Amino acid sequence: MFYATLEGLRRFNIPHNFEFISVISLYAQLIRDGRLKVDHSWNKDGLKFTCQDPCKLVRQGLGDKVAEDLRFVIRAVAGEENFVDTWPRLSNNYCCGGGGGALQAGFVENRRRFGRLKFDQLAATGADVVITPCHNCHTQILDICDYYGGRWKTTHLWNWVEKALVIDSRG
Amino acid sequence: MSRPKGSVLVVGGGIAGVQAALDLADSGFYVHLVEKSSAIGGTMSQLDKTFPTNDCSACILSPKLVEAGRHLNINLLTLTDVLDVQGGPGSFNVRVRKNPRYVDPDKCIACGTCAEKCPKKVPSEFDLGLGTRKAIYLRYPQAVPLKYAIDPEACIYLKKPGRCGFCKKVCPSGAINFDDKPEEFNLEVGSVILSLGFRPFDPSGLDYTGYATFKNVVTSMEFERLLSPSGPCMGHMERPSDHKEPRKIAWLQCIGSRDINRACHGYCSSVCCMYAIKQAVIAREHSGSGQLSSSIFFMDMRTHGKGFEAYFDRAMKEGVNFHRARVHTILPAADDNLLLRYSGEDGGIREEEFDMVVLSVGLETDPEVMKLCHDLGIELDHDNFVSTSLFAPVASSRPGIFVCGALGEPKDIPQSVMEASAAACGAGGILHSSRWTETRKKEFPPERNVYAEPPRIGVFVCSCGINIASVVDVEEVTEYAKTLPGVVFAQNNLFTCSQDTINQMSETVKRERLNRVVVASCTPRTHEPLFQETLREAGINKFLFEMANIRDQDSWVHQKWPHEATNKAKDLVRMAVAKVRGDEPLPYNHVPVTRKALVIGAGVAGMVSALSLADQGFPVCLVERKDHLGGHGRKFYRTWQGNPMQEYLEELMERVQSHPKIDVELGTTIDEVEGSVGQFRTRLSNGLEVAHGVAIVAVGAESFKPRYGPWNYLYGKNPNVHTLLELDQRFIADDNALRGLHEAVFIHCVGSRVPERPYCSRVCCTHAIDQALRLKELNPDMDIFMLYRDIRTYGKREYIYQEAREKGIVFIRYDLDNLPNVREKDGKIMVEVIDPILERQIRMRPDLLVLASAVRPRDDVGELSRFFKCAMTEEGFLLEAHMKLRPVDFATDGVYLAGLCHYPKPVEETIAQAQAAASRATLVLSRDAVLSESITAVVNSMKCTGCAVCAMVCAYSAVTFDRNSGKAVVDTGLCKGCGACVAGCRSDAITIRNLGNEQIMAAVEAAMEE
Amino acid sequence: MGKAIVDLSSIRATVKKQIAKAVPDAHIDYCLTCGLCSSGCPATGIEGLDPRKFLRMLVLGQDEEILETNWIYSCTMCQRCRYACPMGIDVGRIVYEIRGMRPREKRPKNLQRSCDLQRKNNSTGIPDEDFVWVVNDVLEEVRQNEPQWKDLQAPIDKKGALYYLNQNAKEPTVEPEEMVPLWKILHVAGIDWTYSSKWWDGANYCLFTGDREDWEYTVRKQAEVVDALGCRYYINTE
Amino acid sequence: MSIVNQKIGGEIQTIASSLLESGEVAAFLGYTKGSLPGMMRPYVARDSGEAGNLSWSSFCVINLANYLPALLRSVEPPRRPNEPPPEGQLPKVGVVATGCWSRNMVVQVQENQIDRSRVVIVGVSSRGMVDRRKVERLVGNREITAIEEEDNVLIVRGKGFEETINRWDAVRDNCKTCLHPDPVIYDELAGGLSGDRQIPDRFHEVEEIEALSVDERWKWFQEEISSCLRCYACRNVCPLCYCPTCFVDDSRPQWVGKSTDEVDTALFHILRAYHCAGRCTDCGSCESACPMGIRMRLFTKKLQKDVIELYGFEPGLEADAPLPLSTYKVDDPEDFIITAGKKGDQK
Amino acid sequence: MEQVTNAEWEPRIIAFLCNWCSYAGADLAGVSRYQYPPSIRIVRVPCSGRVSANMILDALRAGADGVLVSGCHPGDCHYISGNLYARRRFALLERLLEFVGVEPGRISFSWVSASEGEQFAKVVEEVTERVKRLGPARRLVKEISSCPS
Repeated sequence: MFYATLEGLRRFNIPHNFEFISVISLYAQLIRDGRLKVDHSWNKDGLKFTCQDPCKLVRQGLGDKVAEDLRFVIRAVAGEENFVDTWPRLSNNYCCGGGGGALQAGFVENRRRFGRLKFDQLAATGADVVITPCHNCHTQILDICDYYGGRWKTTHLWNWVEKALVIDSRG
Repeated sequence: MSRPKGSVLVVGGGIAGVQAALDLADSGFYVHLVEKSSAIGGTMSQLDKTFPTNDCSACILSPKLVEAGRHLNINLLTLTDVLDVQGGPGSFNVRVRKNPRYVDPDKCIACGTCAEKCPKKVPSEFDLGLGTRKAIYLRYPQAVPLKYAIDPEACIYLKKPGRCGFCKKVCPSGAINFDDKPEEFNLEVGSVILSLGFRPFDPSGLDYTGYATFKNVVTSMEFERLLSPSGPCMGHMERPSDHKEPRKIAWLQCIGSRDINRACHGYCSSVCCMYAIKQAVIAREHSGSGQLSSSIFFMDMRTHGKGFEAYFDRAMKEGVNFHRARVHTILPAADDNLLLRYSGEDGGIREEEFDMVVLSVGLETDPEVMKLCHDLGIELDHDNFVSTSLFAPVASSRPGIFVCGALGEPKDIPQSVMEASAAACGAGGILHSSRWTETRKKEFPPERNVYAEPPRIGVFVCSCGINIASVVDVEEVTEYAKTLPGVVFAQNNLFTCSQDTINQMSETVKRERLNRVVVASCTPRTHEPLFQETLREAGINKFLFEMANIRDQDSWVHQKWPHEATNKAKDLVRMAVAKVRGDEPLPYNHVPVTRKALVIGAGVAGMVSALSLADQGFPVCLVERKDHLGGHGRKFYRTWQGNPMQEYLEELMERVQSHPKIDVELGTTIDEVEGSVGQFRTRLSNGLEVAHGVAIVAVGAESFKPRYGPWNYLYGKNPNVHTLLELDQRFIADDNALRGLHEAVFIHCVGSRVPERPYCSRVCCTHAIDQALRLKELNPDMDIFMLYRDIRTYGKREYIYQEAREKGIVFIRYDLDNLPNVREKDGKIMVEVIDPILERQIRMRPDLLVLASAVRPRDDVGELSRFFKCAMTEEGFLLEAHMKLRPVDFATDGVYLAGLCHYPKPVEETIAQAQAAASRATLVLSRDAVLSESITAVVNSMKCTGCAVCAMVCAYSAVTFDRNSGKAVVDTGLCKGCGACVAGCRSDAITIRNLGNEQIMAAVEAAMEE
Repeated sequence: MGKAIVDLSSIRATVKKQIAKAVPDAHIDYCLTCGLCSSGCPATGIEGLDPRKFLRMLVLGQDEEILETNWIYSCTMCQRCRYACPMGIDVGRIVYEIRGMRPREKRPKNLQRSCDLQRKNNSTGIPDEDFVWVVNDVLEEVRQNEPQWKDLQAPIDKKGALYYLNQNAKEPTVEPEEMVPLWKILHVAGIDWTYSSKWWDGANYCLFTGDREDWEYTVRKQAEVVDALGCRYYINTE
Repeated sequence: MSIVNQKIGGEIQTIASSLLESGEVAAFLGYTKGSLPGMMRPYVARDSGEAGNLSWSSFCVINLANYLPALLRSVEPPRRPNEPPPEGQLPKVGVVATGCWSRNMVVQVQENQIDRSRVVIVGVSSRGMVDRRKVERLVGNREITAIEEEDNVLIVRGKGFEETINRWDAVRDNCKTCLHPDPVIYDELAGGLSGDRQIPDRFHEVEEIEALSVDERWKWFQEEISSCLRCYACRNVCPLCYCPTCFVDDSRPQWVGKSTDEVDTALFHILRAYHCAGRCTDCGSCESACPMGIRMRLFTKKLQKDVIELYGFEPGLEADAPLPLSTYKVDDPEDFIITAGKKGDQK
Repeated sequence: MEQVTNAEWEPRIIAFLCNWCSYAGADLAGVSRYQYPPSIRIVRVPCSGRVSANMILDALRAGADGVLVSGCHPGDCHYISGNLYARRRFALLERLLEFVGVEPGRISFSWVSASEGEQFAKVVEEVTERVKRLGPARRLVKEISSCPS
């Protein structure tokens, strides 16, 4: 969990010499810098994407900036017009209900009840793909999609970045 | 020290600034009124209606603005910035910069041709971007000064000279001046008043509100413009997304207030609850009977002002929904609607769809204002409001510089107006020895006696450039005027109001020996005073004058019917001539002023009023019913900011007693009052007769003691049950027993906001919480529970509510359906109440129970109100002349009120009101004589039957029934000339001078001739 | 919930006081009971509770019920309430403290187990050698099967790499092929990166048990390995 | 002879006599028999002897309140205009008052026309006064030489005929629709009280006109007043019309022409009625006094109906309720205000 | 007086406007250039409470085809309560006039505030329209003999 480390370093004042970053910001930076070339032409069928803003990464972690990076990357790899945003979004987005140990703690019924709001919100976007940058979100959203009968595909971001990669002929 | 300057700088032309300027200019000081924008009026001019009277904001404001705009002793500096202030009390040197208007105000006739032709549209800041204006614009239709201005940021010509310039081409009076330059200069003043107001909180940063994302989420200020007839949808109330009329609106309270997390504003903005209710009510009215559903989502309903609670009750009865819930999530719904998800107190989630959401945004200080205050060395508090002390509520940290209005703390209009007068009083206190030294006075030649002369009427027909002439055939009208009976002279002018025509008119009157004048031009509402003054300059009584409004009410509204408009202009001229024929010269009624004040009541309000006047050199007779000074204040321990009350009071009493200008009459009441403004004679119970020019009523109020009835709560039965003031007594006495207490319970609203006393006592929440904090100081381990209905710690008082919670004082809400149950068991108090969140019965066993009981009006106020012919509210408080704009005046001239007899209020507001009352009183006391209305009622006693209908319908008690003669009599000093008496009289026995039935009939019949 | 009378004269609100001591800026008492938190919380209604009622129970000293309710495991400590709370009250943080007050044996078993495992090395409990083996195995497979990726790298313990990459334990244990896309991306972008063979798991369940000491220990270990490798950036895969 | 009225007449005599005898009142205003059959005229008794001339019958149609202010002035010591009244109690007068007359007296007190403390009111519950025109009609407009009144019938005699008619058939319209025959204020009573009456269709006369079309109403109005002579008898008998200069006599301004021009006559009747709005007690004096039989009561009755409908007010019932045109309520009805499409208006 | 055909006939309407609200509203209509028929002749009075029944009848008598009285909205009266007394006077007068056969629409009452320029124009339009439908005034007009039509 991004936050566990970030907040841990912060709260316990743990000495370290590195900078702690999210891979999403890294993707965005690489794409912006041109070090990573992506092409969304693969998505000629117009697969619609939306995403989850992981609480621990966005609201509690790096804020709206990383959430905007996430959208930037999705738009870059799936096509500008193929991204459908949720509401609420960014730092104000709903928690999926899988975080905070809920996936491990048992109380499955409660967890799914919690996830209902997230399910309705994602379903309302009509997206075909839900990008879940966080592992907990990924598992929870897979589960509620299945449980409540959603029709989207729940995936990590890296699959789509890979799909859109433009590899120099130099290889 | 050399004599102080006799002038004052007022910075900020909102209602507070305008009020301060008018008070000062009318009491002998010259005022520079500086306003940053192109017109005065401030926020109030943007509002649609005002609470709790639902007055049209522009309607009640406009006359004040016009008055300020043409006041001989107010130098209106619009588009002007204050750069620097040097010096100190009595002598400040102020550097200002007047920014270019690019329109010569002396030439602009506000015809609007320029704006019509201007090709550049930009969002209107007055409409908060909801509508557009042109690059050359009037800030708003009733702007004062009514002069156009060019916005250099938008103007095509100013950005690229040579392009555009249409306005200059079409301006009929050649007023456009693209070469206008900023101008810097210095002003020498003796005092400075800052009335820079506030700006509405910008909720863009509060993403969860959906503002800036959803078009149909608007701020309350934006909603005011949507409601306003002069707003972007001309009062039709459309929602922004599709211009449809909303059917269901939600208001969200405390947006940017009482929020230390996202908004960083821990204070309460004081006005939002009331304006939200007002908007909810008005919106329903706009949309017709019950068509619109309005819901208000709030934390605590804060309707703590005069008439507010009744307004709230009425709104509830009329079907406005109130939800005690803050809303976190606003979701988009179909048709641009919005879905609100909120939680009931039981924790149940409810969802409701609205087609519009209004954010009740709070008030904050503009960063530019912060910078100015910083540059001026004015201390700000941590919320960036100007720091003041509760005992000197309008004094800033820099001596000689005063502050009023929302700049000091969020507040409503009456409070701002009150403070404006208080600030004027502050400035007057420094500068009184220089009164009338810098003011200008108009001198007129003696008036010609025209009684015996037959009417010789002159008619001046104005072309108003092309404003009239392009539609109305002014030549034809002029020729026609010459044919009318009594008309000996008629002339057409390009601009009748231009300085050269005015001079020429004066000459014409003398040359032609005219004794009546008609000007056919624009509206008398703006121009009558100018022409009347011209008549006086020509030695003619100013009441021998009429206007025919052939522009605003003719050429401008019948542009497509030139023939009919010309005929109508002739009719209007004929009517005016018929009316003026009957006009008689009227006296300028002067009432000599006895320059002494009577102040009734020697509590804080009365003593502050008395001292404020006495310090300005006016003798005061201070009458107190009890045999000691101090009033209610003697019972208070400290203010909510912790200032010891008794020390302040001691000092105040000492100053009053030793002041050479104050006579104190203790143990004395009023027996009889005669006379009117300037000339009161009051007989006191000790036999003394006091002649005075003004009176200030400051008789205070009482604390409600719930000895019987539903709010008893063991009061008077158990020794450990106190009212707030009784607990204060123990604090004052430093009762050590308090330190040993383990548990205290406070019950709020004891006898307030209940059917028999349906008003909020305003002070008790703050007082009770401060007492709880005091108990915590005495014993930090004491458990304290506050049983409340709504916590009403408005303004900065919110911080002590926060502090109380922080200190572990527990607040439990109750309502009238769930009253606390107080019992006694073995001499021990037991209190039970249901906590609405836990939905569980809570039991407390306090060893101290404090009742925050109501402030109630004194029973003898009625008698006093009869003496001074002033009205009372249903609750028995005294009623001011106007709830919004005349908060310390009575409808009866020369009588003012201050303190608790007006409404419950804390000491800082009492002091401000007392200073304000003193300021208003100086308007009379500073003069040898006051002018009373000339156009007044007059009784024909031959016709009068004495039925007294006239007396009953007179709102000013100017007409009374005289038992001796059996006839009605008019006190011209009180009469305002409204004519309600005339229309009520069946016998034609009472009439209004120059507005008699015969004259009106002459005009009516003239209209029907041809 | 029992509806017996709450006798405030006999309650002490010990939990509230404990939290106040541990977290001076928790400001539980600031609560205005405005309900904004509850309106925005997806856990409202679960176990008969919502954030406001939860705070109210603390304020009115319902300590037993607070320590017993499993609502604290439905609250994901997501802080959505805190985000908009006018008083900035951090219910997530308070829940964290209360989770920590529960004796270990009363905490949800699987959650506690994840943390216990993490304290040893990673949350799934697979040995570090297995992780190294899986990475190399998968890498080898890609290099062989996809000729265009024959140069793909997945360095482990590469000292002085610019970037350190953690790896959520879920992939190496149940879906190892999910590691590959990221490797490819980093490869194409020419990123100089490395895994660590120790403390490589980015997850940290000790945060969720509310156990401060466990959480601190694991983060400290992670930081140590990254610094030991001398990486300038620590990339979290989330 | 009507036993009831005779008894009342006797009691009035007794009371008046004792009031005059004791000096309690300086004069007593009542009725005495007129010279024509079925005619009564107001009468002032100045001593106990004259009290014997007082009488009571169903023909007391003119409202005595009308004479009360002048009578009060007549017993005061003479003084110049605007000279304050002398100190101390001024002489009192006695007066007979039925329900409507007493209500007028209440209004007169409210309008400062009489001083209540100077009036001893002898209350009489009215059984309804008889309309002489109705009697004439009921006997076929033959010349009447004598009318004898019994409790429930009138025996009408003329040349060659004697007819007995039902008294109630001849009672005035205003009395038939009167709800409060008992005096509202009184100091003594002659005869008993009869209590308020229930009359479901008390405004039927007005409603019948209201039901007409506007043109029909105009026609009715024109016809109704066409015979008006502008003799002002209606005004002169009205206790509400006490202006020193009536608007019809005013020349500055001249509201109404003085001729019998139709418009001026119409304006006279409209304004006269309007001046009575909220004050008229429907005593019927005006109609009874009109030589031409104009039913001008309908105009005042219409206003009476509207005042009740709009403001829930009936004059004279409560001494301290302000007259409806001298007061207001914030939420008074205002359906008549045009809104030009603004709020609530159906588009 | 010459008979004109209704098509081109423009009625003459006397409008008594209170100085503080409705007269100002009429000014604002002008400032905002709201166009309305040239039918009204405005008489400025201090307050709608100044307008008596006599004045309204006098206007009709003098030949006005319609009379409009307009004041401040209830609660807005510059003189506190003048419009509230006026409201009662007008309500009764209007009903009485209709009772005696004066056409509904001859006399009209409205509230127009100083900020309701457009509203003023609309009121004039409506009043003019109503009067036009009725045709020239005949009843209570002095100059012409009233014909029971």
